[in-house]
Amino acid sequence: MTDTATRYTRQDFQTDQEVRWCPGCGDYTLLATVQNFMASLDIDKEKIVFVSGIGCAARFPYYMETYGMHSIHGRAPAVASGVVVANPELSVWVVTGDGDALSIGGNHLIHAMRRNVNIKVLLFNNQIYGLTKGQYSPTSEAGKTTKSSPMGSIDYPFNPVSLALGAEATFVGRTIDMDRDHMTTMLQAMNDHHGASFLEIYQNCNVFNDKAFLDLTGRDERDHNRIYLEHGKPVLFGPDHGNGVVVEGGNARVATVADVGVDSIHVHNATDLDPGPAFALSRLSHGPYGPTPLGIFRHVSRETYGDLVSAQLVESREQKGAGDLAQLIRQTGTWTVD
Amino acid sequence: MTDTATRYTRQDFQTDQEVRWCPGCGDYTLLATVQNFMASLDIDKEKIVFVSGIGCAARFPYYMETYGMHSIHGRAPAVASGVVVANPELSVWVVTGDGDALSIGGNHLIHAMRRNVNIKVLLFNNQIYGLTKGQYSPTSEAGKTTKSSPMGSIDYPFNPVSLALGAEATFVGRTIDMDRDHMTTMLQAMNDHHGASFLEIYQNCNVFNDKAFLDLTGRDERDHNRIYLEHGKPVLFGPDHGNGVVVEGGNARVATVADVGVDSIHVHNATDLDPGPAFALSRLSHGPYGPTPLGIFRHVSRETYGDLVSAQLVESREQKGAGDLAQLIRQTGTWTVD
Amino acid sequence: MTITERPQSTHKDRVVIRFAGDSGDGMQLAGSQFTAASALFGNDLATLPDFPAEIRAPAGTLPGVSSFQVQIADTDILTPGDSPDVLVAMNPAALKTNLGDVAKGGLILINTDAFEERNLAKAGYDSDPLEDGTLEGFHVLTAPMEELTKLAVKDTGLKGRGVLRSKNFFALGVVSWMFNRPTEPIIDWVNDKFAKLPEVAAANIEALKAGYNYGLTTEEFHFTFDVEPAALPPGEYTNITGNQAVSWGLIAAAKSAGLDLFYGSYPITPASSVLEELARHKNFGVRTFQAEDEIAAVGATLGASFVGHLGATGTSGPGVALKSETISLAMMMELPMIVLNVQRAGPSTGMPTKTEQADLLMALYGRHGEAPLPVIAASTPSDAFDTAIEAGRLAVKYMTPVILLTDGYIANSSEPWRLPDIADLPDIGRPFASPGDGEFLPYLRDPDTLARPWAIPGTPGLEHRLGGLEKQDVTGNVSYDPENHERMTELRERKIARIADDIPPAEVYGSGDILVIGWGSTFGAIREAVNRSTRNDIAAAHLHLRHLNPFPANLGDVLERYDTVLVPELNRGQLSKLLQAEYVKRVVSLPKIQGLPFKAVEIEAKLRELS
Amino acid sequence: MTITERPQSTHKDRVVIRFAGDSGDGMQLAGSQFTAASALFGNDLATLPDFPAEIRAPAGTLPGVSSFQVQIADTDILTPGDSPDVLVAMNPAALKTNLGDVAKGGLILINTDAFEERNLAKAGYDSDPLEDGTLEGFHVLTAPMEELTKLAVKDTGLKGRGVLRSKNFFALGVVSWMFNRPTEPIIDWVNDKFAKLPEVAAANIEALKAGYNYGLTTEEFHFTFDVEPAALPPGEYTNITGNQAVSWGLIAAAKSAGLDLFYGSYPITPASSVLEELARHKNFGVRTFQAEDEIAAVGATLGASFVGHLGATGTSGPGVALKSETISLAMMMELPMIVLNVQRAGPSTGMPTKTEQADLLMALYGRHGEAPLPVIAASTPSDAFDTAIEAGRLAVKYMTPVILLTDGYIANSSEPWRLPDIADLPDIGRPFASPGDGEFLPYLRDPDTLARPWAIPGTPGLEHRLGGLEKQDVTGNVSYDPENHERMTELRERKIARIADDIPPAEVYGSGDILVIGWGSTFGAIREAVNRSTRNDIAAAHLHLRHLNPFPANLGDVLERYDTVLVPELNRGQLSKLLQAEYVKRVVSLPKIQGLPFKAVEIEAKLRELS
Ligand SMILES: Cc1ncc(C[n+]2csc(CCOP(=O)(O)OP(=O)(O)O)c2C)c(N)n1
Ligand SMILES: Cc1ncc(C[n+]2csc(CCOP(=O)(O)OP(=O)(O)O)c2C)c(N)n1
Ligand code: SF4
Ligand code: SF4
Ligand SMILES: [Mg+2]
Ligand SMILES: [Mg+2]
Repeated sequence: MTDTATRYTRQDFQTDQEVRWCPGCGDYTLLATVQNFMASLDIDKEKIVFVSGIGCAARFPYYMETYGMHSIHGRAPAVASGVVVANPELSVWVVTGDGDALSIGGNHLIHAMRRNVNIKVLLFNNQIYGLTKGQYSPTSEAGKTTKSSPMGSIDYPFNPVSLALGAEATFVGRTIDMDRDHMTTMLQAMNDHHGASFLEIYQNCNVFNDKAFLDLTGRDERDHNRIYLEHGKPVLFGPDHGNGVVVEGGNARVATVADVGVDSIHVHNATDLDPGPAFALSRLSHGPYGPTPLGIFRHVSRETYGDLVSAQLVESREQKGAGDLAQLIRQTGTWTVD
Repeated sequence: MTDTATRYTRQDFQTDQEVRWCPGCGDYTLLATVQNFMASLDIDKEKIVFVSGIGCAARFPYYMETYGMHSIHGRAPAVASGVVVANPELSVWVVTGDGDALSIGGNHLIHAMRRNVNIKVLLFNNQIYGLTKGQYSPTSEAGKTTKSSPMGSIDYPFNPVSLALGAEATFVGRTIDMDRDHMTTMLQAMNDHHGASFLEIYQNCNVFNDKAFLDLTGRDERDHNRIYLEHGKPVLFGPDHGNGVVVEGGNARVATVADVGVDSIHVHNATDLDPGPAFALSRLSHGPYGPTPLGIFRHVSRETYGDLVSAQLVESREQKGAGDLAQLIRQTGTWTVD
Repeated sequence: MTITERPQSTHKDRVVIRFAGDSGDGMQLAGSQFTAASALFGNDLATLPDFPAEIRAPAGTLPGVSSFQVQIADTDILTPGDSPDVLVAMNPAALKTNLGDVAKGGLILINTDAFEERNLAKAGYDSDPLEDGTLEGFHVLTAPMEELTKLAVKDTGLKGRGVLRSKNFFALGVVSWMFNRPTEPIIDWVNDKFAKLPEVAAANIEALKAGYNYGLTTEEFHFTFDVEPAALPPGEYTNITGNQAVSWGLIAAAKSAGLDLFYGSYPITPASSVLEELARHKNFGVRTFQAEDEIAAVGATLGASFVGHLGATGTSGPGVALKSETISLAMMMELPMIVLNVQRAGPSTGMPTKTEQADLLMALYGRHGEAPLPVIAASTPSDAFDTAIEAGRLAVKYMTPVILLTDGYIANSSEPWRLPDIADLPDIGRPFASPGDGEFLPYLRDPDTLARPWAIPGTPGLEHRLGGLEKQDVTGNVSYDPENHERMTELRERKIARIADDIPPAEVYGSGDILVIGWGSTFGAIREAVNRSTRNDIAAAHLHLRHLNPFPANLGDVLERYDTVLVPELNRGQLSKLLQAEYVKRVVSLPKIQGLPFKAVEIEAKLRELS
Repeated sequence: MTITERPQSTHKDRVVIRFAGDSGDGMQLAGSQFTAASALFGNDLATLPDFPAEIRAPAGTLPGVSSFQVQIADTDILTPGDSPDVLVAMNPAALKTNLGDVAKGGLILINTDAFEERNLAKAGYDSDPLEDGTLEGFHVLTAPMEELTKLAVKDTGLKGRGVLRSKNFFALGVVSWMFNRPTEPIIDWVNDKFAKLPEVAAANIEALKAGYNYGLTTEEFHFTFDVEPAALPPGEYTNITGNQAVSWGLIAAAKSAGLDLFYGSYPITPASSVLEELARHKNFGVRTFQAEDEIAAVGATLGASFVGHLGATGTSGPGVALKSETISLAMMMELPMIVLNVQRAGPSTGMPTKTEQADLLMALYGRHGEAPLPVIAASTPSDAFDTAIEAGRLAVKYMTPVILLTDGYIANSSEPWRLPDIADLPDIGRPFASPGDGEFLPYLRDPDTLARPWAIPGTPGLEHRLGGLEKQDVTGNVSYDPENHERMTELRERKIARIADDIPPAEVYGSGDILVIGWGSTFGAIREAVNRSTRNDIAAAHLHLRHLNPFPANLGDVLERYDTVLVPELNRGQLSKLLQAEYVKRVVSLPKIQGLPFKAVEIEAKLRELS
């Protein structure tokens, strides 16, 4: 789909506002990737809405020539839910940070996921509070020294993918800022998904948390550590696909293919209605350290909240006829004084 | 432990306040079970604190002759975190409802879990908002007709156990109001657990959601549907333990032992550091319908937030000596005017 | 029996009746059915339900008492009455908690079956009040209602505990007989309501009839009151509660604005029934969103406003506190939104089932930064309909969130409402922005209203971004320019202040040296007090505010004309503070903070004191 | 070169210097190091940092400009000065945004290397301001700072982009030379700070020296200013920012109360550095809890207060909005807690890095129900230390949450602070309740303060339950009794009102017909304006409020003595409203809402207008 020419170019999605992230910030790449992707779609751009909370990542809507709202900290999933429930025709994207989405906004996120509201959440996870200048976030690794944890953070971090699966999100994926092609594939899948979708994007904050993703981006490390999940395929990775993932009794572990034989390797089924196997895969890593799955963990179909709302509106009209105010105010009985 | 005589009786844990739940409410049983359990412990009762939010369940602290706080809606896990971090000597229990804990309070809950704050959360799940007189809750089954969902609820419910596992709670269990002995076992395990513990308790609201748990309480149903998880044992259930649970590649399913053979039955390991198998088990049911696991899903040890706080206080004193205010205010350099 | 006299059947212009019993006794139902029958009969009326805080407090205890008071009259009345002329007491606890309010010489109807030792003890009676002289000076009528109910329903097939549930219908039957009310409307209602439970329907109807016949046949009960239909202005009437009225008003506002209504809410007493009512009217295109909390409720509502719905979000005090950050965002983004606060007694969780007006200052000032918003309040249950429409009008016309205040009393009490002609509802619509020639300027204001354009997603060419950072004048781009911030702050302030010219001037009712200023649900009690006082030669005038921010343009001038200004409020003097701050004129505050509405007599007494 | 004259070396009693450059240029560092050196030298001083909103806005743009202003003086000064006498402009954008403020005839030091086409364009200059007469009337000094820095550091081993980072030290060197400041303290600081990066340390030191020598040797720079040490009251001084002061004040308050400090917070500009500062002092027993949001932060803090810690929670406006429901709970449970609001420009997200005082009314009224709390405000950076202790005193003594207001200006600016003798700190402790003979009564009040006992978990025999429902007087049991609610509401109100008798009376500084009343960070500007004005024969007096609720007992009397009362505020007149509401006396409001502090001259002008 991305190679068909469309009426848009990336420029059509650029605003006249100067982009104001630190030089070198991963957000620039993400913006470019999203703009390019949007241009590749055949969606009228006035039908696209970007909603964000507060944070560096959350500046995103200002740079997208679509409708947009830079709301308040943590509340973007709630606002976006209202947007799409009120107008199901819109393509609604949420851009959020690890603090925005998982700290103050954690509850709205998991509720949007369970309700399967038709919003697409891009979580820019830089494992730090960027905008407030470098305090640890709910995804910062334990022990991390930051401004607010001079002796090391004592917060055990979330695994955002596990959390989203626990909330039964119908689409859960993970990608990384440096891999534009992979991210584009994820965006395409989210675009095609009808329902809530959640994408964790490892994003480098070169000012307050530089090189947090070295295991996945370092020239020497990345090939050993990136586990690309592909639906219907055995989960293989590493140089020459020499490694694979085995899932036994709910435990996923990394194995050498030569040792276990390719038949023992777990075949990934993103469309499994049971989130159990996807969850097991999410446990392979805890943060971007060592072999870490990227790609679509889960992609299932469930009725969306918005469709159910719309269906009840229709059904109610069918049952009771279009609302008649004169009748409504008389519904509990009236009397007349002459 | 519960059969050793202690200095307390249930009466010692009863307050002079009249208990004000509806006649027949499951909360009465839970109160009695907790009071009896507390009396069985050898903890000074002044060291026990019950913290709750708002809801029928949340009235609980008024009826416990311990320290207590009936806080505000959804915030009990946050308040309790402050209580126990400030005074790690206390035994801190949170009593909360499905609305309190999972709707407005969902974020505090998952954060307390991931941080492994040493609090014990008793979630009275009656699958309804009781106190506000019967609106659907985040655990109400989809399609449920309530005051606020006259055409049926369109919210897909949480599975609280899956959610808690997604947040990596170190102790996750489930029980039911009618089974006092099982609940007492759970309470004992929570009491012994050092770290955050989470217990989902199916609780009947006979006024607004009567018989929601019939599959697990009905004379005909219960024996077929209660799956008692026991650490180190194969997961067997049903009359004559004729049924069992198989976990393959992350998928858990119910099987007839006669068909699959007892060796294929999953042996439950609550202490597995990987929450994958526990999560798989949590997917066997979605709500109290059909075969449903009860018992301890997960019980692992991880450093608690409170201990880490205390350790840093000690370490800091060791490094810098006890705080000296006169020195502190001079730390950035001074000059003298004569 | 302590009855000493037997009153004769009497013509009355107004009577206050209070049904009181255990919360399981069905007093709210008996009261509202009696109210409905009286409404259909043509009385003017006003009601005051009073619930216990618990869902179902233990039977027989004082906190478990639930009551429903109604005043019926053959003239225009304004309040549910200061003290009941008739009290129905279903058990000792109900007698205990309500007796103090009953008018001297009042009539008390008692269910003697409940007056046994255990219940007396639970109510804290050492001896039986029926015997020990407690009821001296009242007319006491008794009936073993449980026994008689059991007898009455024995052929309906209903068995067990359910049988006694019908005893409220027995009481209702007695009272219906006493006031000569037809029982047919009640019977129709029962048949409809319990269509699926025919045994229950039959039992209720038999109990009702038995009660009615008991009155008719028992010697002890050989009198009736006659309260004639009231000469209300001609028209078609219905009996309406405040929460119904506000719900329907929101639907009407959306219709009048040509918009769909989106109502985002999280259940909370006493606002929940607005969500519940609106959820039943999806055929009007109403979308209700029961959110995970109040913050999400207002957030989703704001999202819906952004895309062109009439967004409304309702809650009570604690919920408003939670919403305030998002309201501030809506204010900054200048999007229309209605924020309904059905006030309850605070602070904190307070007394959730009790009424209060103590959120006024929060409505004005409960946001960080300079964040002025229109604040309006309904004064009676039916007025909530019009006030909701006014909220919608201001929100859409001025592109602003509007705070709409009612309270627990308005929410749950009812009054006859003369139905408006739907065709006459104002047109409060305002077109969405449409693509023009040049660049779209989201903060280019209408020179009259200072409102900015409302450009909704889906409109080609008007793509724009909103947010909570300070915006540049006209373009709406983010701006940190100092002068711009000052200008925008003033513009936002002026936009709201200008509304003063777009609302009716404050009108004074009556004349006298003292002006009584009120707002919200105190309307009836103040008006009644002013009327009575004036009849008793202490002339007073009444000014009732719907608009609390901005105030009507002439309010300062009106205030100047009075030496004494009395401000009764169900708080510690919040409007008083606002008036003094605005007009630098000392007013006399009459605060009441008991979780109960004013009685007219309390205000009357204050007027006497001031005169 | 547009230099027309060459000023001579001059003695000055005060000089205002502003360092301005790109946010990546290190101006905050240069400014604060110059400040530190001047402090150690013995000047009185006051600073005003001004950050861009973005972490690092694009280089060279107007929004990317960061500045740091400091006034140094040989006398007691109160403000960072109205307009810089010296401006350091590291690039065209810095010149553009700051030039308008520079005093006529002021001196401008320019980094010519940055004045090339691209940067000029980014700053919106069509022609080069160095050439086109823009700078007429100023003294302009130029240096190719980048080139010179590169040369200076070439032997340090530092390579690449890092090299240019040292150019702020070059500028600092020039300014140090200009004001005859020793460079040793700066060198010591650099060596300490960059101990782990010796190359960076060396580069910075070389650049500093090069700048200094450039001044010394270049003909163009052949003058210096002399600002002698100030004759401050004898004592030991340190230079302190408001956020440091409030952090240390909280530690001091806890110590003075004999309690451990618990600080629950969620990062937010401009309050984050309080969390960060406190996190560094765990050896004082300080527990910092970085919560998932502001609601959890205040909730955990309340939990800590319950168990006997001094609970404090800090944030800025949006965070206070979120905390308000929990503050109301704390108020109802009558537990001590300090709520710090480092105010920033609102509403909504507003301008987070800019200062404002617009949360005063929210502090008083931003809660549902009647929820009065003490509100106090710091007036200068160092005053925040004492104000934090006062907050702790009130909280513990009266068992109440206390709102402590500072603002972004106080938070980030600094001044010399004469160190208190720690031994002299007040004892603000109050014993926890201990088991008595009878039943424990959690709401039995101290007859003097009306405070209830503080009984902490772990104490045998005092087990009790707190909550947000209305409580019965004395017992604290849940109560829905109407009179009890009224009584409790009044008791809570009176408890706070009585504090008026426990605080110093308002003191008036100076005399004159006009009284200027201020609060918070406007102290310096008002005092300066009053002084200047009085010198210019328009005598005015100054009253600065620390306590905003309740007001000092004598405030009404003081107000009566003045015909004209002027109230300058960084908001739209919030204190004015409070004064008018309370004392029914008209005051003149002087609002400023630009995200910037007052300049003394603005207040002086208003005094002239009023005289
Ligand atoms: C209610 C509220 N609390 C706190 C803040 C301050 N704040 C702004 S962004 C942010 C966290 C940013 O972290 P993240 O979401 O990870 O985004 P990033 O900047 O790293 O992209 C915080 C704490 C705020 N704006 N509003
Ligand atoms: C901020 C706030 N919002 C809403 C409410 C109203 N409220 C009280 S309890 C409750 C839900 C109760 O449900 P649950 O937690 O399941 O407890 P249950 O009553 O069923 O035991 C709600 C919505 C409140 N008290 N405070
Ligand atoms: S602080 Fe980090 S996340 Fe924010 S703009 Fe800079 S580099 Fe990017
Ligand atoms: S409403 Fe339900 S949960 Fe609440 S007390 Fe009654 S039966 Fe129990
Ligand atoms: Mg981040
Ligand atoms: Mg519930």
